[in-house]
Amino acid sequence: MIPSDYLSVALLIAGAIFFLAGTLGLLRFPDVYTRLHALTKADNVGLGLIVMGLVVQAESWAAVGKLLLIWVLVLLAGASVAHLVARGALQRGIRLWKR
Amino acid sequence: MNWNAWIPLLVVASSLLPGLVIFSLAEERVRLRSTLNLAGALVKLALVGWMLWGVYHGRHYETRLALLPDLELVLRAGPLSLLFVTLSSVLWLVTTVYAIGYLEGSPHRSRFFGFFSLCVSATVGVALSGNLISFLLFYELLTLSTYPLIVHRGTEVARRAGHSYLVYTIFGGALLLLGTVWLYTLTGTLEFTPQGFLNSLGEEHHPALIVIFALMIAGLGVKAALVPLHGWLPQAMVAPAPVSALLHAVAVVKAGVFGIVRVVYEVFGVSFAAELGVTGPLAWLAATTIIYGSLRALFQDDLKRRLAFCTVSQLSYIVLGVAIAGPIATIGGVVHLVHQGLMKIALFFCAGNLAETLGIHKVSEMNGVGRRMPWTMAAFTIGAFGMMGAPPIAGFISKWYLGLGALEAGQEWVILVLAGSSLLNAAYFLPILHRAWFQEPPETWPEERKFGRKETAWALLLPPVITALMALGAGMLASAPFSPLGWAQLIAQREFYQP
Amino acid sequence: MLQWALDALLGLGLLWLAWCALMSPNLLKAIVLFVAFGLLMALAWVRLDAPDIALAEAAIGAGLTGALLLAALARLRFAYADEETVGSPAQEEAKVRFPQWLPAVPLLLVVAGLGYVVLSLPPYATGLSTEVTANLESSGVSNPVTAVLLNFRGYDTLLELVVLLVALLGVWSLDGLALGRETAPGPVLDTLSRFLTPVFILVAAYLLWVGAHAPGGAFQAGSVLGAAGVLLLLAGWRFRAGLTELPLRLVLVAGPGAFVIVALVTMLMEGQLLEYSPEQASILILFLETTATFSIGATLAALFFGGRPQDDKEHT
Amino acid sequence: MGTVITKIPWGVLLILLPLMGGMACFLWPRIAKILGLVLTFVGVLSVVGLGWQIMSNGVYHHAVGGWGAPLGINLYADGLSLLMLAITALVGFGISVYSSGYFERQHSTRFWPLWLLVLAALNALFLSNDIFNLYVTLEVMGLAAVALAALTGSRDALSGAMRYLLANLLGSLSYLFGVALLYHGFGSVDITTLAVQVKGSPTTWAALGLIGAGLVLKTALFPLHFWLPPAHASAPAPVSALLSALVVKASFYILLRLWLEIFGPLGGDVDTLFGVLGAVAVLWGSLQALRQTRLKLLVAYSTVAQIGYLFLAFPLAMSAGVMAWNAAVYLALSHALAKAAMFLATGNMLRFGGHDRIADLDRVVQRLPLTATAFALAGVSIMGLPPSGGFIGKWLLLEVALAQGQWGLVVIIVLGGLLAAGYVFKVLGQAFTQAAVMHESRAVPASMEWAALLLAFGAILLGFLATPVLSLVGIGSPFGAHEVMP
Amino acid sequence: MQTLYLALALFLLVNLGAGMWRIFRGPTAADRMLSAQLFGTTAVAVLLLLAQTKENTALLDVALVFALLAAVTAVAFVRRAWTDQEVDHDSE
Amino acid sequence: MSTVFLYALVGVVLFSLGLYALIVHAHLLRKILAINVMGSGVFLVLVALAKRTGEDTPDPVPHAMVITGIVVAVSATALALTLMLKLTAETGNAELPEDSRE
Repeated sequence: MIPSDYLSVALLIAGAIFFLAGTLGLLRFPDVYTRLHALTKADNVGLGLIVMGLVVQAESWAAVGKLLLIWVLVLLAGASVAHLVARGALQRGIRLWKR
Repeated sequence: MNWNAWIPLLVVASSLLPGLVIFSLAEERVRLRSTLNLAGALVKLALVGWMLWGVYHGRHYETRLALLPDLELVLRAGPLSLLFVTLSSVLWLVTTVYAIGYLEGSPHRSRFFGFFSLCVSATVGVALSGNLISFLLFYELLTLSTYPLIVHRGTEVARRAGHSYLVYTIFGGALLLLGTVWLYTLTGTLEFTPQGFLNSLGEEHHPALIVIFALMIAGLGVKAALVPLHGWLPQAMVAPAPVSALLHAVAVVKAGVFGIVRVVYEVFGVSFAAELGVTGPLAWLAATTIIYGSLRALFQDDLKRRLAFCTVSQLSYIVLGVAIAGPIATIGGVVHLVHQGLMKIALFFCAGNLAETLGIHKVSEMNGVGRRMPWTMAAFTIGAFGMMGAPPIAGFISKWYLGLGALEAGQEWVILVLAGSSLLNAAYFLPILHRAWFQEPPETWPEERKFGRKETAWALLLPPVITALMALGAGMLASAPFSPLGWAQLIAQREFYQP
Repeated sequence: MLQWALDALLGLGLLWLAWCALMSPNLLKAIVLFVAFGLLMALAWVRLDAPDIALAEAAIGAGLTGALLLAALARLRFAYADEETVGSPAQEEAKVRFPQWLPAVPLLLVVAGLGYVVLSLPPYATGLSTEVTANLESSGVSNPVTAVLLNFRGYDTLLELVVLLVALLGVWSLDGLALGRETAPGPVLDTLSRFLTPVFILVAAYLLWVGAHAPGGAFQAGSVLGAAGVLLLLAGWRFRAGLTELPLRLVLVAGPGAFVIVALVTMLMEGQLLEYSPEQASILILFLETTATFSIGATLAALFFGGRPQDDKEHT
Repeated sequence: MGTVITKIPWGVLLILLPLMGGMACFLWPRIAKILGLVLTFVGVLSVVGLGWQIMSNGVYHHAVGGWGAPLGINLYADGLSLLMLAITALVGFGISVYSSGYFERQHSTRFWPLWLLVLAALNALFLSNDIFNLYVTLEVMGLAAVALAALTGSRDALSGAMRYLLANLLGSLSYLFGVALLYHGFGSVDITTLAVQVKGSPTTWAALGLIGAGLVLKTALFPLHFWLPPAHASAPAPVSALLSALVVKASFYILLRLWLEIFGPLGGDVDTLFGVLGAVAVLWGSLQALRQTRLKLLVAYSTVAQIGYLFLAFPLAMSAGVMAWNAAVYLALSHALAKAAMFLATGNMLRFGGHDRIADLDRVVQRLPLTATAFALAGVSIMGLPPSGGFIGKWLLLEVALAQGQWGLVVIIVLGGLLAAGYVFKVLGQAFTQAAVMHESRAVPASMEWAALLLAFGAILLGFLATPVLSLVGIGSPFGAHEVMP
Repeated sequence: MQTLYLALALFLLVNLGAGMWRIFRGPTAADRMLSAQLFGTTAVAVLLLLAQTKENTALLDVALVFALLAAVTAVAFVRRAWTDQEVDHDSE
Repeated sequence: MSTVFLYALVGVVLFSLGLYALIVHAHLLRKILAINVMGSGVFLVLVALAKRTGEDTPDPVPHAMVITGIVVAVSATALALTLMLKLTAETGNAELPEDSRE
């Protein structure tokens, strides 16, 4: 293993942990809005970290570009969908969770 | 180009093509339709005459068209076919004239005459068929073209009659088909041959052949109205009189009987059939039908129904003649094919005239009708006496040969049947004649139509008179060269005496 | 070992998802599970070294079919007089006509029989791969799947484009459908679609181009294009009426049409249907793929839209 | 002259022309009707041209893409394919003529493209020698047929079409699974190659089961016929004719072809199963037809029965070979003509009277003599009465059955004919009553009456063409060469 | 490294299985959709890892298409399939 | 057992699962889903067995077939869904009427 591999491993594992957290959040949080929050963490940060981990390994700039594009797209989709779902939920009168 | 090869086909086409044209004619084109009909009938008659002359002088007329790779549609003019062809083409002409008069002004005439022509084409085809598959083809075509004629009136009764006709004949057709195919798988040929083509088959096939014979007789027996397959015939009396005449004298029943003649003589061969032991039961069946039909006729008040049961009975004379399996009985049976046709058609024309002119449908209404319609009843009387077997009318000749044949074959019991049936014939015809000639006429007839000074329309009057005269002539001139009897003798000769 | 575990997990996941999707009493849940099933299928294709299919599955199987099903569900609810009847468990149980285990018994036998048959196949078989490799040189492309699709078995592909067209004709001949309720798009969706559409088009072009030598090709590109259309439709975009007439139809038949014309021309020049001369093969294939991409994209979007465009206009 | 005709690639044109025509009809709906009529007529000419080629040069081969099997797809036509193409062209032309009068405005613009594409798919199917290619053609044909069946958008049509679609898709998938097994077992999808390679093995049997089940479902053999009556009865008349006369035959053709080339030589008892199912289908379909009160359903159930006849050839072919297959082909051809005529005639009655309740048809049948004649002539062929194509088919079948002493089948064949007579005359009996027209009637264009009548005449004429037709079917000896036709 | 990629892919798959629970549990349609969204993202991640194991850059294209289309299904849901009726079910 | 056969078996089971669901469910949307699952099963068998070449690159012919199959499947699904919707609009019920025979 060369040094860049260590970085990559760390990033990848961190990403996986964010995914785990996202899943846990999805399972454990009490209502749609809070679950949305958890989900976007997995989307944005989890995938972001994994992409970074792979960028370190990437062999060509094209691959790097693709990886980043993928991340950006997922970010965009995630954000928009989260927005749409939240807005839809509010419009449809789904109540916020109160302790 | 050998024209002789096309004449049998032309005979069939001479009624088929006018028929197809007639279908497309408008209802009101009476003259064109009648012209077509009569022209067709005359052309046919001329062609048949040509063939008669030719065959008599040893010419050969045969049409062959491929139907299946190793089976052909064969139309051939032999003595037996010509006998039947002549009968049907002569009677078609007469019946056409009669029908034109009878149906004047009634609806759906184009349809009627179209199917009428088809029906005759099919009959001629049946007569000329040179092998079993061609026979089957025209036999089924006959079924299909008669059905519309039976239901022509369109009433509920007519529909039921048509239904019953179909049930019987389609079923019969299926049995015949089965027998035919089976035979074909055994022999690989279906060509009608004098003295049959089955002799060469080994013993092991005999049980199968007996079953095939039974299948074919059952299939043909439906149209030949053998008891117990006769149920449709009296019902079919609802059809217009020309149709009844055609059904009874020319086309349908005759096709059935003719088929039996063909099967016994030219498929199995008389001697082979006797060897198989199938002619005995057939004779008994015929005898039963003769007696049963006569007995039933005795108790019918409806004139046409009485005549219908008479037909059932008379047809079986032919079957009987065939089944006795001797040369002289054969002559009697075959000649009766013609004689019964002439007499019965006269009788039906008369019945039609009575119904059409005076509205008489029942025997009990016939008091004194002889004075109102002397010509018609004279024809009727000739027909009736002929049926009874009185000399010198045609029926006598048939019965004479049948009786002689039975004696020759050592089957004396047949004489008893013939005598009994003649007595019964007398028992149901003589009261009619007595009523017609010797009872006082009623004040008014049920439904009278006036035809000026004539007793009825020419077109209605001539056919019965002509056919009755023909019946008389066939009896009196029986020994003339072209008489039915002469042909019947020719046929019997071929069957029994030629190598 | 890890490989094995991954495959086993994928396989089991596929079965489990399929079972749940098919047996879920709630229709929406069933569809969502089915979409998830499609995603896993794409992973399975990757594991089976079939990236071309994975691409197609990702675009069509998981993406478009999901959108189609969801839109249909929405319209279904709209069509129902009584919304409560949609997929409520009580209803579902009442509708079972015979004991549910009854068909299961013969089907278990089918599974056992087919399973045995599959296992009885020899572990090594080259199929036609040697022939494909041998002729790849003269096929005009270096991606073997594209070579098979557009050259060796191009005739199948021609007919397959016709299948798409037929489906669209069928959908259009059934008249437009009520759209169901639709909320206003909102600025976010609007922006999203504006931003994503060029990306979609770029990706489609890229896939089309790359298909000659790497996974990708007309179907994948076409589906991506179709997905772009779907997104635009969802965002409330509509074409001008004039464009939905002949121009739209021209685009729809461009793929199969070009294919037929090429088939005819090649037959006249080379003697056999779709026989390309090796020099022209690659350019012909690129031409066919380009037209096919447009057609596939337009057809998929039109299928999602439902009725014939002008019909729909009359309804709203 | 002859050389020009033999040089034109008719087989390929049979596929490409209707394909282009379908697209052109879609692009320019205004010319759809004319284009459809012209192209279906050209289709007839092309089949004649192809027939000329095949008769002078022997079987037709065309390696699509120039690759040849097993890598590429081969087109192939022998006598059997030629006859199927010919009947498709003839019936197709009849349907086109009929449709030009039947469909109006909107339905017309929707009908023609789909119809031409079905025609292209049918031709492609009969010309294909590649089992995967057959799958694709089946799908084109199936989806287009479903769309056509649903064309009127009525409730019955929609539910019939839906059932049809599901059955179709299920059949296709089952077939495709079989194709997958054959490919992976023997490394090819070319029928000729497979015929050499395939050996009896679990793979083969499973493929036979899957392919057989799929095609039997598409052919609607009892007990998998459940989808047929609703779909065929609720479609527009020309579509019903198309479905019953041609589409059902297409899957039967594939089954026959694969059986002849691949599965049949391996033996097995599947043929007996087909025979039994066929027999039950004949009886069940006929009895159901007799029971119907609506004409279109009656005709549809009659199709179920007549399909049964086709399958009776399988058990008989084991020892009779050519003869039994000839019978099946003849029955298929004459059924195509007769059933198309029957459905078209039914369509006329339905249009004229506004309903198809058999009990009330008396007011309709007698007013449409040409249509009634068409129905009657078609009925003659369906019943198997002489002279008709149906008669020849049944004769050959009976001959084979009797020669082998298969009494059960003999009884079934005869009984089926009797029952057919029952349901045909149930309708025709209405033609002669004297009822007056009670309600508004709608005029039936002459083209519609004549299309039905001419197809029915065709079915009758086929009864006289057995020798040429049977010698045509022998080209390339699709049924094996052990018995040469004289 | 290969082992790590595979292990992570496996881990993410298991993670995915756990997330499935939300699809079943609901309770609202939105929840189901969200888990499908997570599903999609995870699948992208798994694909990226698999691409690395196979050293096949073409798999990145698959991931790219995934990422592109992730939005389409979700938008279809929000715009079309999401009906009002679930208001009262959202009580946990 | 190699992964080839694992996936092929999964394909077989998917096919049967779909068939089972197709039979027991009355709701048309479920029937359509079932058909799709069956299709995926067949595709899986086709592609899994294509990997038996013994080399890195699998047999491309089944891959092309499956791509064709996927397009056919999506076309059929779209048509089926539209038909289902029209039928539902007509009958108010997304199931096939029991039997339209009279």
